[in-house]
Amino acid sequence: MNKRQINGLFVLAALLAAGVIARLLIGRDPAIGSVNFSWPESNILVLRFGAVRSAIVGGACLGLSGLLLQALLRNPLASPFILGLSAGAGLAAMIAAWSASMVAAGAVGWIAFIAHGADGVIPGTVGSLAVLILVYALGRRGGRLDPLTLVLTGTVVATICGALTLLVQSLMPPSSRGDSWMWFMGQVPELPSSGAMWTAAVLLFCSFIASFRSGSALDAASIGDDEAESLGVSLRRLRILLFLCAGALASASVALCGPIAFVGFIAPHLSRLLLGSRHRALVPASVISGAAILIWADAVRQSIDVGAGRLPIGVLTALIGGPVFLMVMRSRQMRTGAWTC
Amino acid sequence: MNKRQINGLFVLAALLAAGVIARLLIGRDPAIGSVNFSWPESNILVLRFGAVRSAIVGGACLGLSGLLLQALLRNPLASPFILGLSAGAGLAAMIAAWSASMVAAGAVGWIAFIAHGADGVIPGTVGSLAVLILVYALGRRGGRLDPLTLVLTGTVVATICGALTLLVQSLMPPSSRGDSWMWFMGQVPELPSSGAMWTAAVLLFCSFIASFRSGSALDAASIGDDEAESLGVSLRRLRILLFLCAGALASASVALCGPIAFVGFIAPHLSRLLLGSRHRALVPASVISGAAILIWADAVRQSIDVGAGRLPIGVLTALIGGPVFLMVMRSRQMRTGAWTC
Amino acid sequence: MLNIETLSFQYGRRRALTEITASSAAGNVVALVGRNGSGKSTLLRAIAGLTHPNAGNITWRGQRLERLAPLKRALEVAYVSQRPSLSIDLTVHELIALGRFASRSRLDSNLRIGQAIALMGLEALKDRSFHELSAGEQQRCVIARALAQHEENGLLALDEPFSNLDPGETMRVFDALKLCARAGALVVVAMHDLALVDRVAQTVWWLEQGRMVATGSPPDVLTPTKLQEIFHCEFDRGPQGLTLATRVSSITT
Amino acid sequence: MLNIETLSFQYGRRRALTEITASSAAGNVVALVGRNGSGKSTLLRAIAGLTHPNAGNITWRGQRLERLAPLKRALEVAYVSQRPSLSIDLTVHELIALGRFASRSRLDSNLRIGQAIALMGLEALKDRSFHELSAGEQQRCVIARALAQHEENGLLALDEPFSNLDPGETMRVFDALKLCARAGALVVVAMHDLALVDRVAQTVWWLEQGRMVATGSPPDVLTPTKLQEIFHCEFDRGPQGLTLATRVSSITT
Amino acid sequence: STDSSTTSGSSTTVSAAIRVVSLSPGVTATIVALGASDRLVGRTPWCEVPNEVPVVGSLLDLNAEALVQTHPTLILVQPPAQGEVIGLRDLALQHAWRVERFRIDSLADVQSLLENLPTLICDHAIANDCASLKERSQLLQNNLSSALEPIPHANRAGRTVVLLVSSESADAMGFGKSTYIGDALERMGVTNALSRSGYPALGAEDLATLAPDTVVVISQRSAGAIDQVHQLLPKSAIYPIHAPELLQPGGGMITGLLTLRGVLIQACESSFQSPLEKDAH
Ligand SMILES: Nc1ncnc2c1ncn2[C@@H]1O[C@H](COP(=O)(O)OP(=O)(O)OP(=O)(O)O)[C@@H](O)[C@H]1O
Ligand SMILES: Nc1ncnc2c1ncn2[C@@H]1O[C@H](COP(=O)(O)OP(=O)(O)OP(=O)(O)O)[C@@H](O)[C@H]1O
Ligand SMILES: [Mg+2]
Ligand SMILES: [Mg+2]
Repeated sequence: MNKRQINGLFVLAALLAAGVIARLLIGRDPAIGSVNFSWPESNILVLRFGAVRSAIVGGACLGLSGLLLQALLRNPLASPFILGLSAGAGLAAMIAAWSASMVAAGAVGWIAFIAHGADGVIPGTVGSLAVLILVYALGRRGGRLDPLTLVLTGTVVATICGALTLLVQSLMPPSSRGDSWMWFMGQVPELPSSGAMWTAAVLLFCSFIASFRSGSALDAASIGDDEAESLGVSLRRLRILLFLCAGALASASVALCGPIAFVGFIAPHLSRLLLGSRHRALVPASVISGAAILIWADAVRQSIDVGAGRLPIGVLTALIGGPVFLMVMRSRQMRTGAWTC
Repeated sequence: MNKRQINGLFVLAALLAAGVIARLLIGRDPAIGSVNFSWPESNILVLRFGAVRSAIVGGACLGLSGLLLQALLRNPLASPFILGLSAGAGLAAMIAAWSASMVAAGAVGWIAFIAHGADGVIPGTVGSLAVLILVYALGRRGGRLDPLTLVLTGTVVATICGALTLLVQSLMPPSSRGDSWMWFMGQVPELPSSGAMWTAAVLLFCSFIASFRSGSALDAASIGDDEAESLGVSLRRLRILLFLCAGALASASVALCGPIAFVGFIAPHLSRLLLGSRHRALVPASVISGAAILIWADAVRQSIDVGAGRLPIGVLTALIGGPVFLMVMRSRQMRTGAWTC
Repeated sequence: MLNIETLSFQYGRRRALTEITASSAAGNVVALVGRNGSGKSTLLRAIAGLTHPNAGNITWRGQRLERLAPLKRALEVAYVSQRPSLSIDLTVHELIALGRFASRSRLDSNLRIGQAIALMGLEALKDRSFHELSAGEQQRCVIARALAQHEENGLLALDEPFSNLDPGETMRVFDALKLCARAGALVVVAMHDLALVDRVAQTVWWLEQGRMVATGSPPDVLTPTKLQEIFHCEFDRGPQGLTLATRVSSITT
Repeated sequence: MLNIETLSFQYGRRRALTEITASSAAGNVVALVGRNGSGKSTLLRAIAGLTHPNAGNITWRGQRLERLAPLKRALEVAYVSQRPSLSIDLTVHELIALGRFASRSRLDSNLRIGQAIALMGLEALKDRSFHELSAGEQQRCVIARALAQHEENGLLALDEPFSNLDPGETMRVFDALKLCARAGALVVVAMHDLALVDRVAQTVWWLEQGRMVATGSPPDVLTPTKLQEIFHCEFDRGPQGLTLATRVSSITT
Repeated sequence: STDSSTTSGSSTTVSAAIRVVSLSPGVTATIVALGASDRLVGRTPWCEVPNEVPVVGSLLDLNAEALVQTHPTLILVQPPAQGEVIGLRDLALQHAWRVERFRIDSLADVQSLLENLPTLICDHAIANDCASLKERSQLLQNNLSSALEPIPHANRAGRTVVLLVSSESADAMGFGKSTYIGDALERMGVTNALSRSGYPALGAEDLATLAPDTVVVISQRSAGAIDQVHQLLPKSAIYPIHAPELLQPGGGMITGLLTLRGVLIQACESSFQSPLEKDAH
């Protein structure tokens, strides 16, 4: 790695560390809404550590997933949810909630089984895996994953899942409709389900290794299909690997944090602006910047109260990540005059 | 135009006509939910005609806007709302609703003015125009509109607007928060505000003329910037024109129908699959197919009742447009083996 | 009449052209030669009015092309880039028809498109998709587009139009360019095949590291000694004109 | 030893190669010539093991390359396409380093990358962004990448590597290819410059409309009469080897 | 584990032992109606309470830290939703919080909520607390019953529909049979024009086809929307009411029911006064 890349990684890591410290120190008196900075008592510390873990793992999953998808789909607009995974997870969760209300009304059998998972990660995982398989089946052309076909298929499947979610939602009593919107804002749970946490951590670890090792394959894949193949890259295998990793990471992050796609869109772009476009460096950079963005967003939302309690995390990721990205993008343009994606 | 293009336009026009007839004939007994087909009484006919007008104008605006944006941004994922226009409109609508609740609480002046527009098209239009200007200002590089910068800026601004919408929402009294969600489902109003209708129709007409006349400029713009310029295309002017038309159309459609972006994503792709990629043919085709998709979605939702009355229009556009698109995409792949976007 | 006066251009901070001065009357074929990276493409884009020079100026028939509106400029100059690209799916005929973008008259356009297709021998490929052609066939299409666009007495700026062409097609293109020049056009061609330059161009402009080091007729400029100095390979000037000599053959043996 | 047996290939329903049969031992430079669209690129991709032929087969040292895993294949054959592209922002050094993708040894790789850069004279451009180079400089980079990748006794398949190169660089590349061939490689080059073919290749494979119409040494295959017949332009075979004659000069006068 | 520094400033010390966090707006409204809001120490952003009670997030985005800091003893939730907060169960076990779930969909649910809540939230350590809460609950139940008493000559209101209209362009939502409003209409003896169950979305045409005699519009502010209903249903009697409480089934909706009852009585009387108009229809 060259100097620019190492410096960039350092900056990002420092930001992440500062974010962790901030998140651990910032507290708020829920009764009067005032913010304080101090080392908390142990029972509170546990919760803050829980949130830190969720943010790091969730953000890292999102950042890496976004990077892999942008490379796979060759589209700068790709984000973890372009393939419809979060929409699928949302749909499954909604179906679970709906069946829970059916169970209460006397339904039995498998509906009850799904409903039972409602407070766990099962429906989300099942939903996003189902979508993953569907998109994989539909997104191929001539037996191979084709970027354009895949990206269009994913978008369409995502929209269809979203529509079905609305459909299921309109079957539920209106008083419980409002709540479910909250789910779509995403969370950084202070009490992460240990199942989701472990799954995500393991998937993150494996995907990180796989993508870091595929770093130069990813670079090579950018020189055109024929030449990449002739360099020794098995595009078929690379694409399937990327697809599976990106999909698994997106599913894991959905199970852990709900749908916060924006982190996954912006972390790779930010890393690219800071470190250039070699994937060996981008893989760790996206992981770190994803975690950093999410933890800073969570830290900041501890210290803001506009009168309705904590804001949804999605609001903060957008309000922090968005302007930072726009600023970096503009400043780098000024400096180099050239920016390739 | 060649034979394929003319045939394609015919097919689309026939679909549109059939959709209009279906929409005029399909009725439903709201008390029990059963469907009937018949020529309605005059007071009902007026409403159905209103919906037909809304669907045709709104769908046409969306289809054309999506086509222009896909050409401008050179990205197959572009849709009318990629530039953040609907998010801006949503934000403005939310601010209007919020100020209305402030008015109710005794506030005065400009807040009251905005609030007054809460039901109409004013805040939506203001919001989307403000975003249009902002994205234009930020989306340039070296004084020119640059596709990549523009698409990234638009996405980020859209997300920020979405976040601000949630922020404003959480400032509102709890009881009035739920309402505004209804707006985000999109509508095909049977009693369209005549202001929104006329604005949209006039903008559609002007944009259609402008883009139809820019048809070959759009083709030429696809051969690379230098060569296009040397052919006589003023890329600067073309991009500004496209940007303004696409933005105005998206705003108009938001004012008329709320946010139904999917039609604008899928209509151009469907047209491209049917007619090839020359813009002279794609401009009318996208207009017609946008209108056809929206009117069919609206017609079908008259005849479906899953227990919650009329479904939101967004559900139907996705459930009809999505599978149709996937089918056409797969069948054309089978046939020609090659599909460039 | 093309007039270049102390033209300089830089990409960011990198200087690509330094105080270029040259001129040529219409009716000529001007060959732009020089080593890779010497600035031929940059100069050609400036000549076609597609960039704004950092200093100096270029005039064609007294007009500064980069200041003309694109539609007007397109009637004066046709340009073919070194790396043609096409992001949508067009047929050969449709692509060539784009050459008439700036023209008003429909009838005249169809005529010109037909002529260009015939001149480049593309009749058989007319309705095929551009993306399904071989590289040489694509190259001929973009040249045909420029020929369709180009008005009599206009300027034709072509950046290595012969790359990827077989010898027969090279001749065909050269004949077409000569024809244009005879009809009153000024043809500026960046190219590397010195044997061809020697046979066909009336004027040679020689660029070295962004500077114009020699201008004149081929026999004056392309002397074997100078070529040896620059390209480190030997050329002979025989009855056939310029030909590549030794070194290569020394290895072959 | 490269062995091609009754190879056929079609794009969809369009036939591009028809029952090609040819073979060549290692240590040779084989020039693939023929008119535009005659199937040179298609054949080269098949030779490099990048497509699955519709009928017949190709073996290199007894192996069917298209059936090898890409990582193994990369050790046997290096390929340069006619239209290099790069969608991310890499420096010249980074691009050339990609040539060592399939190799295991780090040390050896750095050596080979350095050699390739030196061989193509890219030292000065090493740290520049690939996208900011001129076309000829880019062409040299992709050739350097293939040279870095290529193992001794391997196969080098190059599709018109000389396009966009100046005469000096052409010589440089040719020398490099000769060197590879001498060291035991088989070099297959699609090219159009018949004068160069004549001087450098040991074997010529001549394709016409997807069929192999002649194979053999340059003097046998590239006879002026045959060339006249195919390319409609006259060649002379003098003491310097093959040179382009008349017609062109007839216009020049 | 009592820490006086985190005690809500405004809450008096009526019941230091009972600290309730409600994660359901319906339950919160019921507690408020019971006059027991002083023992609420945590709520969702959607809950409306007279005194200052900190927000501890919602079922789907819980602020566990705030929840811990409120030192609750009892947590009230309302399934079904997207599923419960992951880990809430464990946290509750760990801190020995009691978690109670309430389903609130029909009128019967509301009644059982009113019956069961007092015993849950009353403080046995304080004399009479339970008794007085129960008393108030009984009062509310009586109010509820009397709000739902059959209206004399209810059939004069004709076919009635209760609508929620949020804006001009969005579809209205109707209350069908076996919803809490539908139940209420039935108890009052009014004919619900929507003979189907559930909460159907009703477009303009649906309303025009339905052509009910009496329309009650629950709308907070949208004047344009009400105009539109008038325009669609020129022959119907239309009663806009301001009763956001009605949207939240629970103990808080009784005032809303009274408002509804008021306009329905008005509808019966006005149609009684002009029988000609009705005959003409
Ligand atoms: N992707 C494709 N789809 C369909 N036909 C193709 C495709 N690519 C090439 N062809 C056709 O196959 C034939 C051989 O093409 P090929 O590119 O191999 O020619 P070539 O000899 O390399 O020509 P050139 O000298 O122009 O590079 C041509 O007729 C061409 O039109
Ligand atoms: N986009 C760019 N940004 C920065 N430098 C550039 C850019 N394009 C070209 N250059 C540099 O400017 C110089 C001239 O480039 P130019 O493309 O004009 O050369 P050329 O004579 O056309 O070469 P070739 O024969 O290889 O086509 C070269 O040194 C090149 O590296
Ligand atoms: Mg050049
Ligand atoms: Mg070729």
